[in-house]
Amino acid sequence: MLTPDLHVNVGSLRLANPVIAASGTFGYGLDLDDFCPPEKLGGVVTKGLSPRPREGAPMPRIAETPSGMLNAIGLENIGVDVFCRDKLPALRERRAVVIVNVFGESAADYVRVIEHCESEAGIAGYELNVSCPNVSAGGIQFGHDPRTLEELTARCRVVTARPLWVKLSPNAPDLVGTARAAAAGGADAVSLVNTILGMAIDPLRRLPELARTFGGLSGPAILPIALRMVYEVHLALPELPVVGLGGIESGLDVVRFLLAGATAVQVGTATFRRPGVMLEILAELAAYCRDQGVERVATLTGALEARDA
Amino acid sequence: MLTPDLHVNVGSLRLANPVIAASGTFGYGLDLDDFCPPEKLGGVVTKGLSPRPREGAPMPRIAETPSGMLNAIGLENIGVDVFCRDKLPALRERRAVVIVNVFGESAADYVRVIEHCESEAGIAGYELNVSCPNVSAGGIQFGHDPRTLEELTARCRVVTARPLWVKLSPNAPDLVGTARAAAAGGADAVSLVNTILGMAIDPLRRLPELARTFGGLSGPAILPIALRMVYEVHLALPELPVVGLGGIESGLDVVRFLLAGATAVQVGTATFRRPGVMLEILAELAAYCRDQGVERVATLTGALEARDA
Amino acid sequence: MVTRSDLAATLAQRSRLTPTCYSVRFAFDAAIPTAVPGQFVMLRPEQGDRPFWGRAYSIAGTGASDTQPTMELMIKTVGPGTALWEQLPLGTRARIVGPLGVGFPCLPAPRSVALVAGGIGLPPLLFAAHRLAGTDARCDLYLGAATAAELIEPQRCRAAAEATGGQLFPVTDDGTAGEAGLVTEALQHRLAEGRRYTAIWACGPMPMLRAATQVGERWDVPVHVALEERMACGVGVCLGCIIPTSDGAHIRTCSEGPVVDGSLIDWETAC
Amino acid sequence: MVTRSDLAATLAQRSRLTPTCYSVRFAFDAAIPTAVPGQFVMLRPEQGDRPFWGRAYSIAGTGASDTQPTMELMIKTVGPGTALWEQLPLGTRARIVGPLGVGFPCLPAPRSVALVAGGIGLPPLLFAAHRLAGTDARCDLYLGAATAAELIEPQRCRAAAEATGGQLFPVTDDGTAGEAGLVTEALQHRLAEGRRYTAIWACGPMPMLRAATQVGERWDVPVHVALEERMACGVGVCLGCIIPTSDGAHIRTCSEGPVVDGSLIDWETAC
Ligand SMILES: Cc1cc2nc3c(=O)[nH]c(=O)nc-3n(C[C@H](O)[C@H](O)[C@H](O)COP(=O)(O)OP(=O)(O)OC[C@H]3O[C@@H](n4cnc5c(N)ncnc54)[C@H](O)[C@@H]3O)c2cc1C
Ligand SMILES: Cc1cc2nc3c(=O)[nH]c(=O)nc-3n(C[C@H](O)[C@H](O)[C@H](O)COP(=O)(O)OP(=O)(O)OC[C@H]3O[C@@H](n4cnc5c(N)ncnc54)[C@H](O)[C@@H]3O)c2cc1C
Ligand SMILES: Cc1cc2nc3c(=O)[nH]c(=O)nc-3n(C[C@H](O)[C@H](O)[C@H](O)COP(=O)(O)O)c2cc1C
Ligand SMILES: Cc1cc2nc3c(=O)[nH]c(=O)nc-3n(C[C@H](O)[C@H](O)[C@H](O)COP(=O)(O)O)c2cc1C
Ligand code: FES
Ligand code: FES
Repeated sequence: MLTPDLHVNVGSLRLANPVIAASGTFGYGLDLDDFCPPEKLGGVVTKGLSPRPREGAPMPRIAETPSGMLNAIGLENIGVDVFCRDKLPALRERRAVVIVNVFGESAADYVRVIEHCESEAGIAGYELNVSCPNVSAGGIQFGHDPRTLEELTARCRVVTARPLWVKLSPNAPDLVGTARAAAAGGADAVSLVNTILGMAIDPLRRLPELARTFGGLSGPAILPIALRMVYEVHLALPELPVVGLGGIESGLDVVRFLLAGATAVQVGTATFRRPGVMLEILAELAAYCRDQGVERVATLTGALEARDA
Repeated sequence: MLTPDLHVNVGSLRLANPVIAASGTFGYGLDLDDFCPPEKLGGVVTKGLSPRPREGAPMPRIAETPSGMLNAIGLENIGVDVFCRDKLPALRERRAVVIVNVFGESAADYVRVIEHCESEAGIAGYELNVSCPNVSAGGIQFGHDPRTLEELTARCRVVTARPLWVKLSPNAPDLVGTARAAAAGGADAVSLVNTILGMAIDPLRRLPELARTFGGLSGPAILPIALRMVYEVHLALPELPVVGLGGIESGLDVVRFLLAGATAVQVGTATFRRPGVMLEILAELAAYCRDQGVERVATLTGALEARDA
Repeated sequence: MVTRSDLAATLAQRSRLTPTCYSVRFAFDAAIPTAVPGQFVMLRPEQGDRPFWGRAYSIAGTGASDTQPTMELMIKTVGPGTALWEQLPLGTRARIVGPLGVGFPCLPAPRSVALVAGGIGLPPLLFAAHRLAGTDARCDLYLGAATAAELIEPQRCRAAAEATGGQLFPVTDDGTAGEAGLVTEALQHRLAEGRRYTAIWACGPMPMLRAATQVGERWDVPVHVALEERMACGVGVCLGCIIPTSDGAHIRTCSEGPVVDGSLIDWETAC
Repeated sequence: MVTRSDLAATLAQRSRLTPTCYSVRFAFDAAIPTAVPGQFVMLRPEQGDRPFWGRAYSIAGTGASDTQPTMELMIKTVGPGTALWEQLPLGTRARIVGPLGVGFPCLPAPRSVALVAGGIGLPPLLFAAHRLAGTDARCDLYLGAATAAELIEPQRCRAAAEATGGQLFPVTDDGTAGEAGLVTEALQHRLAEGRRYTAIWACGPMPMLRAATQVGERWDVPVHVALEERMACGVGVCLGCIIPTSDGAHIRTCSEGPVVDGSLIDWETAC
């Protein structure tokens, strides 16, 4: 067998392979160049960008948990201007597939980030992070109320022709409802999942381990939950491309998400433990395809067999 | 310092210590007698009992996950009659604090189990497992809709004066709403959490690992999520006693749940890896109290300090 | 009352058996309860929880080195859990829960027993041969493998069988050593030749156990088989390890088994 | 371009330093990039994910045994991650990511440098003394500990300092060895007595680093400190390890540090 064809199409976006670096775990694309050059990946999602730079949350921001971690970074970022000025040119030169992760405290914030990016070449698409509180709507998360989410998506949709992904929150009361809302608002794909709300406590100091009390759980601990959610959304909305993530750390994990219905995947926390992990994952994925006689990785999407039982 | 006072009161129920064996992980109370005699524990919750014996789900029923596991046992059990006839007498003789975990496919089923138990001495209370599909309501889980849950709780409440706990589902769209509904229906306490819906896939055979496709995730992986839920419910309903569980495997984990607001805790999956783990947990809890100068373990409930930030 | 325990032990010795199998010996910190051949343990490293569950292994033998009790296990590498003890250095600390489940009916000792081992099914049968060496039982050991290189310790097996006055019958699927064919076919041939047993004890893959049960039925010899099923707890409380029985019910492999009368199993559904 | 790597290594040697500290030496499968004193590595066992993150350790020295490159780390047991390598047997496989972060400004070598070590802050400074031994730099090593038994390898430290033409000044809080008091007070005394340095390099608890920075300011000597903060990634992408700077911004300890000019830190908030 020849080398397997790893390319996938997420809607209209063609990726050389299905492994994308997840937002907030790969810096602005070149921070881990010595371990994992971004152009070798299917794509890289930037750290979430807001209209202006943000300081982020107070320390401590991270806590370790069994097979996972909590974070409350508070969306620290350099702002979209500085990104476009200082980071994007090098990524463009490297022909990396760059997806800008966008967030804001109001719909106008989201639109502003996208509009700023629209004048730049070398951005392949946008991913809306809707897990932050919507300040204008009184702090309710954009991602929890389907109506608010559809509106937000629609407002972003009109300002760009580039691929628009919405990254869903696993904490939403109605996951499929939010996925449907994203699609109705014009999203080309949904990414799921973002982190799951959790908490850690230091029993000796009797304090929450994070300054913000709550944090988002990521890593292998959440994989079974994320996989179930990808499966549920794919089952309910088979036409909507899903980018699956949550705890992926091996080529077999990628296959699991593809079989559950994902078209592509993202790798987040695994990079913290092994900064070059995505290259290993790609090698494992290719080996799986060779061993199993899979000529085109795209054929794995949704190819889960049914249990007789 | 003398030996710390480990007793706690869950509503009107006095327990010698806060460590209870969780339903479905300790058999019918005496199965692990050689590792962990039930009378040494705060209490033991039985495997979920239905009016009649149940065969349970087809195999495979269990799958391993990072720092956790999935199960879809399908509520196999010997039925309430056989339990009362064959298991209860020995437990009674041992003076174990027995809490009967109850479930059914209709409200009448729940009531039937409780009514059967009411004629028996040696049952300290009931825990309603509301994570199973309500057949009369078209398969929706009892635990997901606050109204249905309040009704179910109220119907059980009228047939017993014994302590009545409701075990909440972490998959419910509105956790605090279900806790409030349980309280409104007359529950003396809520237990949280039951398992989180998840899924595992065998990438080589392209099959779900469980015959039933989905399963419930338990073990240390879910601890940060469970802890957050206990904290949220305690914050919203400070008068409602909470029995906390999900991934507990050490004395310090117990302290974490108590600080978050739990009055007592249950230990489930940890018993699978170390059948005597609850005795070790009790020793660790006592050591913590001695080291930290905690005279009464009950004072730890909700005693989390606020972060300045 | 059952006596099972959860004990700390140290990986003390390791040796290769075949290209896919190896043997490990653990030294315990404290005394271990007496084990019956066919009983198993749940083994996991003291550190960490990957894999999350312990793994079930039949006890291949017990002994003592210096003042410490020891236990031998034989492991075939098939996944992450079984690969572990091939990689971890000697001195690695382990937790071992056991002995667990129901073993072979050694008391009273059968007069003459056919021990039928398919591949990594050998350990409980080797243990049985050693245990029965002190009794009047004669043990023939049928040692099956796919190919010559995968036959586990034929010399040691021969010695164990001969110590009971019995014989070793090596069998390989491809005929590269001993008889060619399935191990249950070899048993069938000996019976057809007139050899007689009062018991057949078998351990190996499910289809082999079914075949052994059928041979026993044909020759009217009681068959006990040691079953395998995925296990979370090994101690009877998770209900994850069930195998269907011919009466339409099911048993927990870890508690009503792993050794059961082969005629009780619903082989159609179980295989 | 930065050269960092993620390498497999084997725990090859271990020795006790003090009742709470021990030293480990890892042998690498492949060549490791050259490290600057003050740089660190993220260390974790190859098997399992408890603890989940690697743990940060300053490089105490590099070398070679047989044909394999080696690295020494010194570890103080404070929790599960640091306890690990005290328990795991020699031969245990590890993953080591590094060398990471910014080290001490060794090039050009300072003329005379005060190396100020508080407790387990020693490793990067011992490495620095060794590295500077080939240059004109004179290194005085201020070795602080709570009590005599906790002084880490005073003989070895003395030899390292003397190899550069410098001196060892042992200091204990309780006066059971060397001078009594804080290690930064000893530095202050030497300066007051007329000893002069062109650089002060410090590693230890935050309050000690602040004190060292203040001493440097008083005597107009540039101070570099090696910071510590909880780290998930160690490579600059999680933003979990920030420390506030005096200009109201913050740095990532793992990437802009761990070694920084002490005057840049907002000590009020950081301590
Ligand atoms: C009572 C009992 C005694 C056993 N004795 C031995 C022994 O002496 N030596 C030995 O090498 N193995 C023995 N096994 C089998 C051994 O437990 C499994 O091979 C092991 O659990 C696989 O773990 P893994 O992580 O390597 O592979 P996994 O990745 O867990 O599984 C690899 C493959 O093996 C299958 N499998 C998983 N668990 C079991 C299991 N418990 N039994 C059978 N198949 C399984 C899986 O479905 C999968 O196809 C015994 C099992 C039982 C139940
Ligand atoms: C750049 C750098 C270099 C270091 N060099 C060394 C070294 O050479 N030798 C050595 O023994 N230790 C060193 N440390 C500290 C070491 O990383 C921590 O002690 C270790 O992470 C604690 O892990 P644990 O699981 O044992 O304890 P945990 O249970 O994680 O923590 C125990 C206590 O230590 C605190 N802590 C956790 N992580 C850190 C940290 N990274 N730095 C400081 N305190 C922490 C926690 O808040 C807690 O109070 C270094 C840290 C950094 C950042
Ligand atoms: C430290 C950290 C920072 C993150 N920052 C962002 C972010 O800025 N925007 C976003 O959409 N997701 C962010 N995420 C979520 C991840 O992209 C990802 O959805 C989540 O971690 C689950 O995947 P994983 O288990 O592979 O990490 C962050 C995650 C971590 C751990
Ligand atoms: C194998 C298994 C069977 C279970 N059966 C029941 C049950 O019958 N009734 C019930 O209320 N909960 C049942 N549970 C849920 C546990 O009681 C507990 O809520 C859950 O596992 C989380 O706690 P843990 O992480 O400590 O296991 C079961 C859990 C497992 C793993
Ligand atoms: S393995 Fe848990 S009941 Fe058998
Ligand atoms: S430890 Fe991750 S950015 Fe510094």
